[in-house]
Amino acid sequence: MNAHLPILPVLIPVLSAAVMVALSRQDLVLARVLSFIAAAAQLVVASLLFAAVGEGEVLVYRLGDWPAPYGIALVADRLSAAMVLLTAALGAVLLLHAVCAWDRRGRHFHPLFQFQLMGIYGAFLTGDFFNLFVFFEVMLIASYGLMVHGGGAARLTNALQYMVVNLIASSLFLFAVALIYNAAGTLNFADLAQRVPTIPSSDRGILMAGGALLCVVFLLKAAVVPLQFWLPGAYGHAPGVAAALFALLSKVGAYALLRFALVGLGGASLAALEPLAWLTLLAGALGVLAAPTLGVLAGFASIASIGVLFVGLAGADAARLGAGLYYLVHSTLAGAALFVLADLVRSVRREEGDAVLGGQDFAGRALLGGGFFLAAIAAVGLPPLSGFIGKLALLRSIPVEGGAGAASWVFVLVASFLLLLGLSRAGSRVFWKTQGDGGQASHGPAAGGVAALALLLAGTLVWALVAGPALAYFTQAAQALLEPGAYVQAVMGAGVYR
Amino acid sequence: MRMRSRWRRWVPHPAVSLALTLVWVALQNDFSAGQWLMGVILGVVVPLLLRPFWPDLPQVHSWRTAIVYAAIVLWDIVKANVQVAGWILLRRPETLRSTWLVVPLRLHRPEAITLLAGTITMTPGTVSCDLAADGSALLVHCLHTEDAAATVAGIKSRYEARVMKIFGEGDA
Amino acid sequence: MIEWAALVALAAFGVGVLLCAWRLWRGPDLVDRAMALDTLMVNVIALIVTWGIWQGSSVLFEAALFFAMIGFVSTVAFCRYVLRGLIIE
Amino acid sequence: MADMLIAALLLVGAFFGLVGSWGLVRLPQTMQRLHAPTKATTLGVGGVLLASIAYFGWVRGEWSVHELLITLFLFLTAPVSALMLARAWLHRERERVRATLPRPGAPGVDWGTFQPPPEESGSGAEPRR
Amino acid sequence: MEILFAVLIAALTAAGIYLCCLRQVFPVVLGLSLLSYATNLFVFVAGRLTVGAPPVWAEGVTRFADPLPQALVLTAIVISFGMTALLVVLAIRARFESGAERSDVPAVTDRVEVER
Amino acid sequence: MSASAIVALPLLGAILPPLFARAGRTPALLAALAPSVIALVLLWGQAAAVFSGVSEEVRVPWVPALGLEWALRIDGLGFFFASLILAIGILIFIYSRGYLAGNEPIGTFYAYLLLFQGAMLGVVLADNLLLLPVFWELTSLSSFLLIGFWRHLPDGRRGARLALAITGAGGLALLAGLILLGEVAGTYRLSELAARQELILASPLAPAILALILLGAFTKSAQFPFHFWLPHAMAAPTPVSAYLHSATMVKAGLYLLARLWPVFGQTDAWVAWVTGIGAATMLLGATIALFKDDLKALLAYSTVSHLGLVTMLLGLGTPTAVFAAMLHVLMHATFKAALFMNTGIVDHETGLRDLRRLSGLAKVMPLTAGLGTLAALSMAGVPPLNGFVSKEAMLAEVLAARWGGGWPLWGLVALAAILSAAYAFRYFSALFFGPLRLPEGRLPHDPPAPLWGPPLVLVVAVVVLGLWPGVAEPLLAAASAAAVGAHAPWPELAPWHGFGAPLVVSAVAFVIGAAMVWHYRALSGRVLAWALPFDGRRAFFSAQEWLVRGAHRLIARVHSGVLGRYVLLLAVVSLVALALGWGMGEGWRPQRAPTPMNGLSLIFAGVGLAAIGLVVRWHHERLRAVLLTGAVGLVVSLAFLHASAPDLALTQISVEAVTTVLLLLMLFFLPQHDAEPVAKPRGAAAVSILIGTAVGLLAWVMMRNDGPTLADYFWSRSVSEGGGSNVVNVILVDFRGYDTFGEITVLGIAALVIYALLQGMQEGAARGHLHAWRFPFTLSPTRHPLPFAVTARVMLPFLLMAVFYIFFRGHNAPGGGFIAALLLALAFLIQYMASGLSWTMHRMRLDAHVWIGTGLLVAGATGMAAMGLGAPFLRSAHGEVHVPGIGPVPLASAMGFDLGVLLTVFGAVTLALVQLAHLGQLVGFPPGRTPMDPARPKPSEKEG
Ligand code: NA
Ligand code: NA
Repeated sequence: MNAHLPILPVLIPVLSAAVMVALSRQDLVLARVLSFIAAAAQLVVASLLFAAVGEGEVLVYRLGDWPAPYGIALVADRLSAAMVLLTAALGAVLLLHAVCAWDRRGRHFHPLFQFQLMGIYGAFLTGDFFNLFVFFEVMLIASYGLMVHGGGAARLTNALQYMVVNLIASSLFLFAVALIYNAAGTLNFADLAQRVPTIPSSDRGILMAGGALLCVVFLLKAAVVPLQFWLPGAYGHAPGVAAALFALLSKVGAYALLRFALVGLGGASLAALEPLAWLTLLAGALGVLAAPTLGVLAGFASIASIGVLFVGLAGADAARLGAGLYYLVHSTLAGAALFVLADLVRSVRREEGDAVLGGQDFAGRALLGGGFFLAAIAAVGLPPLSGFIGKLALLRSIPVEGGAGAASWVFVLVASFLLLLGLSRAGSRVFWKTQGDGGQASHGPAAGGVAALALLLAGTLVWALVAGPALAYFTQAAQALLEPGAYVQAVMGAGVYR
Repeated sequence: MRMRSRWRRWVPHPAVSLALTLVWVALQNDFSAGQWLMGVILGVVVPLLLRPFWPDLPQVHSWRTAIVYAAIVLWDIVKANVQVAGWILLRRPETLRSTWLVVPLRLHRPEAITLLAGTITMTPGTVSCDLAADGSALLVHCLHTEDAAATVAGIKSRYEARVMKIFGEGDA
Repeated sequence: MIEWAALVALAAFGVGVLLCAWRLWRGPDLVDRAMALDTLMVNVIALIVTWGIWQGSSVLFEAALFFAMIGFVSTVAFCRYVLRGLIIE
Repeated sequence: MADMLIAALLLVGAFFGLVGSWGLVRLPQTMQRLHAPTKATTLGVGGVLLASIAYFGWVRGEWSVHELLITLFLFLTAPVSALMLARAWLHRERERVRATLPRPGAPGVDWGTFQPPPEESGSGAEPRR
Repeated sequence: MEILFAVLIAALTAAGIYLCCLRQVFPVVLGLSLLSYATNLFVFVAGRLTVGAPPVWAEGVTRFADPLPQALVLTAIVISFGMTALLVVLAIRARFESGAERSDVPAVTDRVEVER
Repeated sequence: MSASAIVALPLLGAILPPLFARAGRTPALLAALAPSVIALVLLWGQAAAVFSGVSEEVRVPWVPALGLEWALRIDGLGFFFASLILAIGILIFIYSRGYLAGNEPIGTFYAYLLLFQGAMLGVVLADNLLLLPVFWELTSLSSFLLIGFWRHLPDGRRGARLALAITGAGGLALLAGLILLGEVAGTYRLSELAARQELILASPLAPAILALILLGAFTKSAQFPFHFWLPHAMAAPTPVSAYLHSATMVKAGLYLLARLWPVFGQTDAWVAWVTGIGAATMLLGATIALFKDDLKALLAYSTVSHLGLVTMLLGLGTPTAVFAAMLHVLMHATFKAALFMNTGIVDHETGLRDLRRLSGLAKVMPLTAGLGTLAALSMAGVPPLNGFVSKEAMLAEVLAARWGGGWPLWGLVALAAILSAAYAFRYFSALFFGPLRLPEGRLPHDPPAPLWGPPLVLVVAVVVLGLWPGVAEPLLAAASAAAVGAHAPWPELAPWHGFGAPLVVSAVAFVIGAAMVWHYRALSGRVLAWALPFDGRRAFFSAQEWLVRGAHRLIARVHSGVLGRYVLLLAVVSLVALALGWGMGEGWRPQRAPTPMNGLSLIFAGVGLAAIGLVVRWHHERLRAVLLTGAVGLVVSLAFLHASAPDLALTQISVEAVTTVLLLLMLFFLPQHDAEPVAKPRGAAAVSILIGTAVGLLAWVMMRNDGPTLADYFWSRSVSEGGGSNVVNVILVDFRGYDTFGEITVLGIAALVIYALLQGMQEGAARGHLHAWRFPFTLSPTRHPLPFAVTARVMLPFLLMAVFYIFFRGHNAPGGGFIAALLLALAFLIQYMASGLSWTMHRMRLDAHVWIGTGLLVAGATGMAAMGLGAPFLRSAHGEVHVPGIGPVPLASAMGFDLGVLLTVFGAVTLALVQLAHLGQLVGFPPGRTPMDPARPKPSEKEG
């Protein structure tokens, strides 16, 4: 069983979804039961996987027993195991919200949810970049399904745009894969890392054209300026539970970029991305000020968090990269919390929905207001939640001497201030500027959603409390990214079965 | 009698099963026992699987006529091809006397009508274009004819009569 | 001799393809275009088979079979669309 | 001898294929052009397929008859394609053509393109299954 | 031959991107189809061009096309087919939800009707 | 350890009052008091040690890598502030019990106050440069909640946001400053900073660090020019104003200045900025306070002024000035908290706080008047009250200061003293004395004990500290010593120092102040005009409005929702990336010989290019465009066929057919032409051509490039280890079967989403639009032409045979599960088209969902079978099974996988197409009854 740990996160959701599809097209209860069982199993497996790589082992799983680079290898190291665990946890938490609010509003919610998780796990675990493409597609197509769940004109039209943009991006992904295969003759990250130094300079143009294009694709998924345009509309109108899960989706882009650039291209630094990270921060923060609804606001807050994340990833040292990765986990939880919150507000306010406007009082206002307060604290990066630690770690790791460092400081801090302005403005409008006594008349937020929100926020608190070991863990993970020797050796050398 | 009915239950249309078996072996280009066996199995299974898709499949009443019919059609195809090629290549298009013909049908089985319409189309110079709403006549477009009535008569005698015989529709 | 004949045949069907393409371009009617595409498919089938003879390889046989089938589906679907709008009703 | 036969079949196929395509270009009316595909289909492809069977059988010693399957499909499908194309054309041109067409014969009966089948006429809404 | 493939890929890409820029959904769907042809050909030619040597193993054959890009393209074709089908249906649904077939949406700062 | 408890008790105790509030207001009060009282007891348990100079420390590692630790330290300074925070907190809690109305959520209120208290204790006890900002921000956040507690008041909401914005911004600056400070100092322990003063000051970053930290301190302590948030924070309930905005939170900045005094306190920059800003704030606050009629505004500006005063003292750079500062912090806390509570009573009883509409209240509320008057006199610095003691000390320090040459600063201070006396006099004289003026219908009287008790306690302190200031001496000495890092000869604290310059100034101030109040009416109009031109709040909110509007405009442009722009942007970025990437190589030359071209390829390329061009030209003629796209697909599949990829050709052409069907189905639901006149976007054309050219060039380069490939491995092991000679298929189902597994999952998901999307159209807006919609063209009345239906029936079994054929041979020749599935789907599609939806659907045995689910399970199970045998997922096995009578039959486990592929793909394609067709039934296409028309052909009567 333990030997199969790296494949199980992919197999559990897909097989449970297949059973749901085959057996329970109309039976929601069965689907829910299966979904919860699957979520629990994923949590267990992800925890085991996490435990298995705790000492820095790199688990390599050779599918079909073919050696890399000929077959596809799954690789679980510190980073991917942590991402898998994060996904499993987020999925399980959001399932609570889903069963109370969403899974009845359309067909096939649960299979799509499981497929979505499958795609994300697959993307985190694969060591092969064409396979990464395949799992990106699994992830994306499931996301289209979840995005349109429940219907509605704005949701549908925005989803359509999201889909078109992503289809073009998928084409670009394939262009890039082709170029890299043509120049390097491999599809495997580790193998590529080995081969890059041997590629003649005349052929580097082909390789790097592919590499750069692949980076564009990952930056688009991650919603880094100038490729952030798709996110607020798509996520802002998506069902809350889907949007909350999508908080993780954009991180997959960042993850893939790291894996590809740092491991695949053999230590290419992402320093060139620092200015883009600044602009992303600014765009997200300004968007939060301009957002007409809490959903869109959550989308822009996600963009801002991507900016912070990339300020971290742009570093070429383990401390900074580690800080970025720590922040990645935080921003996933915080982003998900904001999306769930926007969804809950939408569900209880009759007239105004989640518009950033005052209006009739509504049931659960105090509860949701408190939730928003905490989620905003998390998003801005104020204590005592983990955003603060993340930002602290990041700033500490960036030497302020020299233009870029200082600029990063300024952008991070100014963007935090703008976020503070925007979020306090929105929160005071929605939760304070109310009138009448509609609170008694309307129904309150669903318990599952509130539970999910509470768990996510508690997650950010816990993440802050365990920041010491967490940061150490991610610093080691970052170190492994920067010196991928062990990774390459594990993948290319003798593995579990060969 | 009992044996026969049981046999017929599993292989309601031996001709179809045989055709499928032959197609299988032909596709494989392998005339080994295994492939024949496989072909027979598929030849039995596939029609059973697809039984709902072809209710009241007609039996061929006269195999002899069918073979003769096939030969005639093949010959007509060759003959007419040459003729039509001549028209296309040698005549000025304006001089072609294209007309619509009505071929009243004595057939009533869908399969028979289809076979006749297909024959008309496959023999160059004529194309079956439509069927009357009640199935009583075929609309045929003729690329060039001097005598429309004769052409219709030719179709009826040369093809329709034989098709009727093949499907046992003489008394319809 | 076979090779020579095959070459002639390839050329003939190639020209056939061009003629069909011309009709596809000119129309004038939609039906003309559909018909042109259908005929083009037929030419392509002939080309594939001839090419197989020329190359001495039967690996392309399935392709010819598929073109035969698929040309039919497209043509029929197209006509159904013109006649009934909804091609599966 | 075999070579000559094969070559001849190829040339015959090529000739009729080309004539069919040429007809498509040269004939002035859509309905006239509809005759072209059948030509290319029957003798054009037919000739080539026979040549192929003969070639692989005689020249290369791999007797194969699977080409016949292509012929089978073409012969099955071509008439339907032609019929549907013709109906599509009749339907599109109905304003102009309908009056000039000969009628099927029985009074009150028209071609299927223009008139619903007897089962359907009269009943506006049909019961769902 | 390489030139022909390159020109075809170029034309497909250009036409695909151009159609994706238009303001209605149908041309975008066509554009994406063309773009996916371009993509498939592009991935395919990453394995170089080989004429008359399909990658089907037989005794003594040494010249063969690179099978890997072919396998990748197969996967890509299937995926893009699934995507196209979904896009088509999504476009239909969006057209009937919103009452219009447009590829644009209101700017994200505009407030639209709440979708619960 | 008790340090942790002192901080944690209020923070954790914050959950108690909301719980106890259900039992009543007094239980809530007790629940709030308990943590504070215990914390105070614990704190004073340390008193002896602290006064003797020993500090208690707690250190628990939190994030060692960052230097962040849970480090608390009780030294004199912390002890002093913590005492203030807890003691005044307790009084405020009691007072709030009386102040808040019965229907207000007092539990929540106490919870916020306790959170604040804990955070504030954290600020003053933290011994870590990074822990301090944690608590610092928490005070801002709890302050935000408390200011906005009356959320129905627009002023409350805006005041809260204003305060949060200003103090939050300062907090960020402070955070930056403290991080850098720790970095430069090499330690994040506050207690170790003094020892590293030289190191810190030598750093080039020192000025920046100082500036950032001062920014934090000045914003928090409402120093000019950030003072304006404080008066607007007065929208909070009065206990909040008394506690946060006069006695404690605003003093966090002062605390910080005192804390960092040993490091920066004697630098020139510090002296200049801190003293200067402090003095300016002092004067400005006092001036404005004098002209405020709202009691709370008056007190707020007076607080600004007094905070300025303390700041100025901390800036003077002498230890004794620090002592004076601490002294004033204490004194100010007592009299100002008392005054706020007093105002609260007046507000509570009269419903007003306006000096113009109230007077003579002493007649009806004598106790209140007495307390208020005493506290105000102390604020004015009248002996023998405690305000006099600290004012004396302050004047003495200023006189001794080196900055400003002594006298100029002295002049400023004297002016402030005059103004301060004036507004203090005005407070009590205008409010309590003179003729009784009241709002209609109110009968105010002295309040119940919870409201007057706490101010009484404070006023007693005012008097006691005024008469016997020496009792505070140990506390202040300890605080000052901790602040300056050494014991200095502290000034003697006495109620009376004899006659001297300070006393003269005081006396003069009283006289002039009294005169100003006397002639207030003449004064106010004129001075008001020049003193208050600047409305900070309005400026802030208009700046924010401007920012929001700018952001709105920018975001609306960037996120315009126009797909075309997004696509072009993506294309341009890709072009740039390609160019940059290509630029990293050098000197590429063609390495492979070109493949010869033949006429046929030229012809097809020409046809393909023409078709592409025509699709672009005719995209608005949609049906035509579909047809031409089909032609393009044909050419592409021929290209595959020609370049030795028969599998691809088969796949492409069958996908092509299904796609055509799909597009035609789509066209049924969409207009046949583009709705608007087609504008030719030139920019799009240019960019498209550019990216097309780039991609084409790269394709050409790839084809002419030599490089490593994996092909040989696959070729050599396909048969021996994969068990199949069609290498492409073996890759698909074996070498890279996992990709295929993902791929069929994609297809399955697509079908599920399509199903969900189409099912969802039967409700909501879509249903309405759908019902209103009609296919715009006349239809031919016959549904299923007989010859087509019959032909379809004939074809079906043969197609099925072909499916089996393609499926079984796939491993060794072109074919396989996917292609077979498409063929199967096409076979039934023909049936659907020929005989209709319902007829055919009722003859399909299984729902398409079952196919999809089963297919995935079959594929997965085949892969997992290996896992049961201890091999990884998808490990294949192959071999020959000897069947008697038939001979060896080659079998590969991958075939099971391929079967899964077949089932899934067939299910997905059928589900998608059939559901789409099903939709047609919603738009006036009821299902036909017959599978062929005519169902019963009639022989011709004429002939028959
Ligand atoms: Na004919
Ligand atoms: Na090379």
